[in-house]
Amino acid sequence: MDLRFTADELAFRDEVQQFFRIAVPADIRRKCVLGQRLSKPELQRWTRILFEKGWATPAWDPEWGGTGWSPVQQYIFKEELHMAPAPEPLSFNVNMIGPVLIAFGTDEQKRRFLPSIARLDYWFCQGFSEPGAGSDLASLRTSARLEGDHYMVNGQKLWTSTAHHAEWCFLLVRTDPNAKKQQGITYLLMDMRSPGITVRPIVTIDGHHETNEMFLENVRIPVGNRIGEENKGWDYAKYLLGNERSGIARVGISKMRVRRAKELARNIDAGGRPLSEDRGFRERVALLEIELKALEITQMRLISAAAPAGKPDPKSSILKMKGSELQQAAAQLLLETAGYEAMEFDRDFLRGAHSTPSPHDWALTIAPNHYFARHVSIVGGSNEIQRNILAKTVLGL
Amino acid sequence: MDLRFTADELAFRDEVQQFFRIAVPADIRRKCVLGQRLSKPELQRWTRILFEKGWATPAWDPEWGGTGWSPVQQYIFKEELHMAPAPEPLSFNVNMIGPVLIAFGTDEQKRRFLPSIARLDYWFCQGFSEPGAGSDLASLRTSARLEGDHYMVNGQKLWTSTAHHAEWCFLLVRTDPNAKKQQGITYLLMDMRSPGITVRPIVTIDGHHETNEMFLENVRIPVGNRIGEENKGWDYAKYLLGNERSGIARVGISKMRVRRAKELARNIDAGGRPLSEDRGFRERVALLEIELKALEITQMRLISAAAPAGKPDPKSSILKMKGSELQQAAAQLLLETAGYEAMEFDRDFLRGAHSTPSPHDWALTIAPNHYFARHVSIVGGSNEIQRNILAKTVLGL
Amino acid sequence: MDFELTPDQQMITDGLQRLLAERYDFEHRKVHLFGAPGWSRDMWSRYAEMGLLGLPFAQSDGGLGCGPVETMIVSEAFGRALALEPYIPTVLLAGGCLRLAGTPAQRSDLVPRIAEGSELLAFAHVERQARYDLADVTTTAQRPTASADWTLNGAKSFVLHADTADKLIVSARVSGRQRDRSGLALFLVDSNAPGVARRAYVMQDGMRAADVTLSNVRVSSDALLGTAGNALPIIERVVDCTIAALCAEAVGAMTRAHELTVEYLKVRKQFGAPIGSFQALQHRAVDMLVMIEQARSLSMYATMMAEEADAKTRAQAISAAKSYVGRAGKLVGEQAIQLHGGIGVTEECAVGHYYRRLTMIDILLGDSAHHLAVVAASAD
Amino acid sequence: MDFELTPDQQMITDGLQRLLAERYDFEHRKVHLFGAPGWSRDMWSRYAEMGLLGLPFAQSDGGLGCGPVETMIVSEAFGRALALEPYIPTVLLAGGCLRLAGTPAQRSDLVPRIAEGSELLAFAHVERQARYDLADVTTTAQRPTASADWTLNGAKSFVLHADTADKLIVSARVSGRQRDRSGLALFLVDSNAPGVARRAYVMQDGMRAADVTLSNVRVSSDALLGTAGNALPIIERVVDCTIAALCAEAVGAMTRAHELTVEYLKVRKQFGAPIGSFQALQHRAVDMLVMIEQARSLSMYATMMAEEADAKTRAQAISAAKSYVGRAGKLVGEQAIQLHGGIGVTEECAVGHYYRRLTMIDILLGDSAHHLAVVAASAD
Repeated sequence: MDLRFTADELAFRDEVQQFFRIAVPADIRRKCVLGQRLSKPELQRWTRILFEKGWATPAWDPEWGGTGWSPVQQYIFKEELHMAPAPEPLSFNVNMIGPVLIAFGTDEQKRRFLPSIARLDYWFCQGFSEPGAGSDLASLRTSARLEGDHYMVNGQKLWTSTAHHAEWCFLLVRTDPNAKKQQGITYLLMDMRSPGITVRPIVTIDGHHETNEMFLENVRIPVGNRIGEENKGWDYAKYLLGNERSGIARVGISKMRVRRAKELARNIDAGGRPLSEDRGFRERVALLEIELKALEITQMRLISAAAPAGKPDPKSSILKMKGSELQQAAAQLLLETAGYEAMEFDRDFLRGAHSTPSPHDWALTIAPNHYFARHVSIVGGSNEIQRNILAKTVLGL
Repeated sequence: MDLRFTADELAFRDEVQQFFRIAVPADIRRKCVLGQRLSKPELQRWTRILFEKGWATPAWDPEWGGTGWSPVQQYIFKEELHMAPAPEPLSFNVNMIGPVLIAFGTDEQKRRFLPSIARLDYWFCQGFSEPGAGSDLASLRTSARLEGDHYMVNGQKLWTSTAHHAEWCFLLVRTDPNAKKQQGITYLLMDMRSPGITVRPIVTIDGHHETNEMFLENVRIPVGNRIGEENKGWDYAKYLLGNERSGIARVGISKMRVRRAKELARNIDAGGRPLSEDRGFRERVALLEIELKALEITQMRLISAAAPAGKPDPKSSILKMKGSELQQAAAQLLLETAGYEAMEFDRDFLRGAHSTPSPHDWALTIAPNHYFARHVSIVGGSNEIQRNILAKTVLGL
Repeated sequence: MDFELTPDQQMITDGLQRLLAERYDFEHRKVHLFGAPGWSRDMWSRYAEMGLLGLPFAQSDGGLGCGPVETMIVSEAFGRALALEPYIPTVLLAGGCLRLAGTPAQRSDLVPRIAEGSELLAFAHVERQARYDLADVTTTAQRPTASADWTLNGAKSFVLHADTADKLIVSARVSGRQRDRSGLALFLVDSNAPGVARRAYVMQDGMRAADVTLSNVRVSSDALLGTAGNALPIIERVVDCTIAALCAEAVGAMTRAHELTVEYLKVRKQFGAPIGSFQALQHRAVDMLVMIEQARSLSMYATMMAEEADAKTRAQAISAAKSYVGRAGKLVGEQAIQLHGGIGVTEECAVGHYYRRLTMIDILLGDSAHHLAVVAASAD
Repeated sequence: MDFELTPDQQMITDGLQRLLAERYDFEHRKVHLFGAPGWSRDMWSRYAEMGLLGLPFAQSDGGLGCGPVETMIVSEAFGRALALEPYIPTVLLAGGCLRLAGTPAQRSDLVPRIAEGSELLAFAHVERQARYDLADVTTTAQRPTASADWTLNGAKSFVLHADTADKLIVSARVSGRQRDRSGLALFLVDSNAPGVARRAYVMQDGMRAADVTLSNVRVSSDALLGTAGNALPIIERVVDCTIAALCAEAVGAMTRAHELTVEYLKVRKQFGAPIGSFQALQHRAVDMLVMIEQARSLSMYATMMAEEADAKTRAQAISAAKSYVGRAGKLVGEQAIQLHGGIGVTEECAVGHYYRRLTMIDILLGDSAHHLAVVAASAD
């Protein structure tokens, strides 16, 4: 047992650090530091830089563009990416539809989609949730009726984040209304230019538009865009749950936030002394850093515990739960650090629209990002659902 | 609206304080300060002092020995008693069987029992819980069969605290095995000298013997010792729940613990300075004192919100929950204050057996009392049960 | 000890709650929020008609002569409705300075106009570098001779509702160094006076504010409130009274966010049942309830202590309340969002707005960490 | 990065867990607890046979030459079993001093006898007034000339298992003032030497300890470990290694208390169902699990850092682990009791014993508040 990185792993980390130091464009890095949201062209630009390096999709099967890295290497890569900081590649593409296609797609589908997904030529969004199907996703009702060589799809999706950027959508639909809940669901790929799709923006608590509701009215999807078999879509969707163990805790993001809070606190005066020297502040920082260190190791333990490929490890729910709590706590620490400075609201700055830097820019994204951080304990299976999963699968309750 | 005591209330508080200053025997006060447990003769001695003063049973109907005090006066009395500190009169007698007899007993029962209960000539214990009936008390199975002019009782009771001191026991038994759970239960008074009673000690986590299990084998209880009607016992037992609003939070006990921790901390060296000057310690004290101040006011608000007599206010569950948490937190503060000093275990000292004081006596009860404080969130309806009650009755969930 | 409202207080509560229920629901509020000036002038007139704007001022000055309990009642109702109007700066902050330090002439001039709703004020005190230290003021006020005009120079930040204020009450240093307790003075400054510049912005909770710079702003000697050099104790009293009101506002906001959450738990169905039937969520809602009741108690405590004469006793009670209520507000807001699930993080859902306001309330006039440290430092 | 045990380590784990499962269940333990000397001499011999008592000592001295990982494994197993034997004082504390500062003669004399189980040691360092300050020592060691005997005077408290120890390693001040970092020395003292008095007692968790007074205790110059005056860095290293082991012990205890609780949730029925079917209790059990896994990670972290050469880096990691694990142990213990209900607060129920041990572990060598303050003070 040795928790230290091996010499090889350290060398790999240096290589990754070095790459991020050079490869992240200055304007993009600045947006990351300031907590601003990236535009579609910016994320495309960055994804293509990664793609050129061969690092756009490390976890994929090497045959389809993966790097063949060990779990530890993949972990190092994500950590360093978050800490650089550099933008995270589009999760819908890299972590979700890519792996599903690789596992269940036909060769033709793989050839057609995977390179474009990796380069972000195709931007995918996710059409899973519905107004009545949130935590209880399997109760979804969007229907698809087979008519000749295409499905006719009708229904309403919710939380289709980045649908307004997307060229494609991976979609769960109900093809057998009489089957048991989890059965009768089919997994389709939908061209977002198809007639019958209406995307309506939903502005979130941070004042930003990133997610949407999506109405589907007689949308035609060719049978050839179906993943796997009809009525087996739930299995393909579930394949992802708990499979994405490295990076799910997003420790790097929390660490970066804490680091930034500490840096800022050095220049913030609290009653005649730097805030960074205040015992209370230091103890709150320490509590967070200790929990982050613990989670980092917990994550490594779970990653390195060899699990059969494709078999979700229920303990990854721990990473999701604890990781989201710590992301929120770190966002709160930043907010506490900023104090009054965080009160000003500037929607345009969050989008990265301002070009002339001001000395108080640094605080403008702190509150919105802190508000928006509430979503991390809700999306992808709320923390309550994660607790249900752990109680059942790990504790046998 | 005015949260301050009126001049009359202040005068009453002075009178009560003055009384406690003079009336609590020095040996008994010392045991209270040191957190030692009282013996039966000691509690009897103190109860009789209160009885002589007319203050042994303030909340009772004045006709039967109550003082007629306002809720605020009763609250002041309990607070000052805890803060004196003076021993709390036996709750089974004063808060439980007394009020039940006054509300539901026959005149003969009242005359026979109430004076002896008030003077602690009769020490009552409670025979409610059973091995299979804890949180789900209504599932109790101890049976009572009417045979002529007496009930024949068989079964097993658990958590019959102080049964080894008691002359009497108030007992819930099942008289109708076919009725619905809460129906078919009868409330009896049992002479502890009756043949067929076996009391076996249970030592608790503090190393002390205060509670017991009790086996009942063909115990005969005269029908005249039944409270109210047969099969209505659940109503009488429930009458108490939520009815005892003043004092249920035991804020005075927590305040006394915090006060003691602060006093001790002044003389404890932490790295060259008194612990009492340590910022972390002071913040933990402050957090507790703020919550206690809040609970004190919450309690007063609930007390003064006029509720029909005998009608339990479900919000008193808040007092029970929060009060128990704060008692535990205050016990933890004392433990933290004592540090190493709390490590020595001395069962005899906890019982008050040592006669020669030592300079380190002060720490000997801190850990056992801290351990034992875990029980306050379990007894009398666990905090989980209190949350269920609040969810149902107050929130309508 | 008495928790009853007087008939007059009950009348204020009932009247205001009725008004807000009728005219300040979520949709009305949205109209005010996105319109100019970011709040409702119509509501402001109605508050004036109800007497709310003159509430704390002496009757002899044209006010109603009410105390902290009335302010608490009003603030709690505003908290429930997430009212956007400039009540805190006009009536409590600047109004408080005027009430406690204004000359008779200043009071008789301004109070009637505040009360009738025709004069808006803001309190330009906090400076960027000061964080929560009320004594940290670098803005200067100088005059060549004792009878000459004052000249003000400096920069004030986060001045609530300064964008629409007719007049500012500005704190400035007439002597001493940056964080000295003595040497401060308060001045009444016309918002449009030469040398006053305002950069207006929206705050995270939709309320309005501005940064104010003062460049050689000249005011005559009768613009001074109270005695030059001794303003800090006045500022502290005003801030303490306002904190008590903020606590009440937070309690109102928490209570409403909790009600909305419990209602949602009853109607939202997943897995074939209302999610309020799941015990873990029930207990969470109960924990919110307990926290709110505790916060309500401390809000009452702060109210009772808001006019306590002994500054140390008062400050300690106020800090105790703010530290708890600030934290509780955040926790309750967070759980309200969590129990709403995805919809809770959208702008269309009310709970997010409560959370944003509760977050700003925690920061305003010192966050919970700051006030806990104050209590810890000053406790016996 | 590698979380696998080596085959040797796996052998130790398997062997010890089997031994404890067979011979150290709750009933066996009760016999040891209430008998003399409060632990099992038979088990001690078995530990010796397995090599556990010589684990951390150099092979050249008669030990096994193992490192912190092996100590972690053993400590975790002891934590699961709530083993009562004097492993910490003999092998880790006094043994650690001997290992790091003992002369070759001292080591070759004592290590083989420790390893075979025939020699028990205790570490008499903490004094009542010191609380958690390792430098705070008032016990003195004096000698008239450089070659003369030392004379020790002072009082040591909370000396783990000093009641049965054959020898004590005593820290004493040869120079400097009460809390000076320099001026400490370590001495090997026979427990029965003239002038050594022990007041033995049981601790809250059933473990044994004694207060030790030293009145003109004379020891020869070869009783000195290491160099006189420079003992504090040694003591700190020994304490840090022991804290890592305490963290592992706590993780073992927490894990077992959690297992017992989950088992109980499955069998205890109320309201016609196993109480483990109630969602609020399920989620509580999950929160315990998460806390234990986090504690386990930090226990590993402490283990890895236990022999870190840079004292500041090491101390910070150790304090980080202890502050989390100490607190987590208490919280897990409390929830284990709460979920057991009434039975949880009885002496017949195992969880209470775990809670008592976890509470003592939090206190031993500095509680969570102390270690958090250390981390906060020393972090960059």
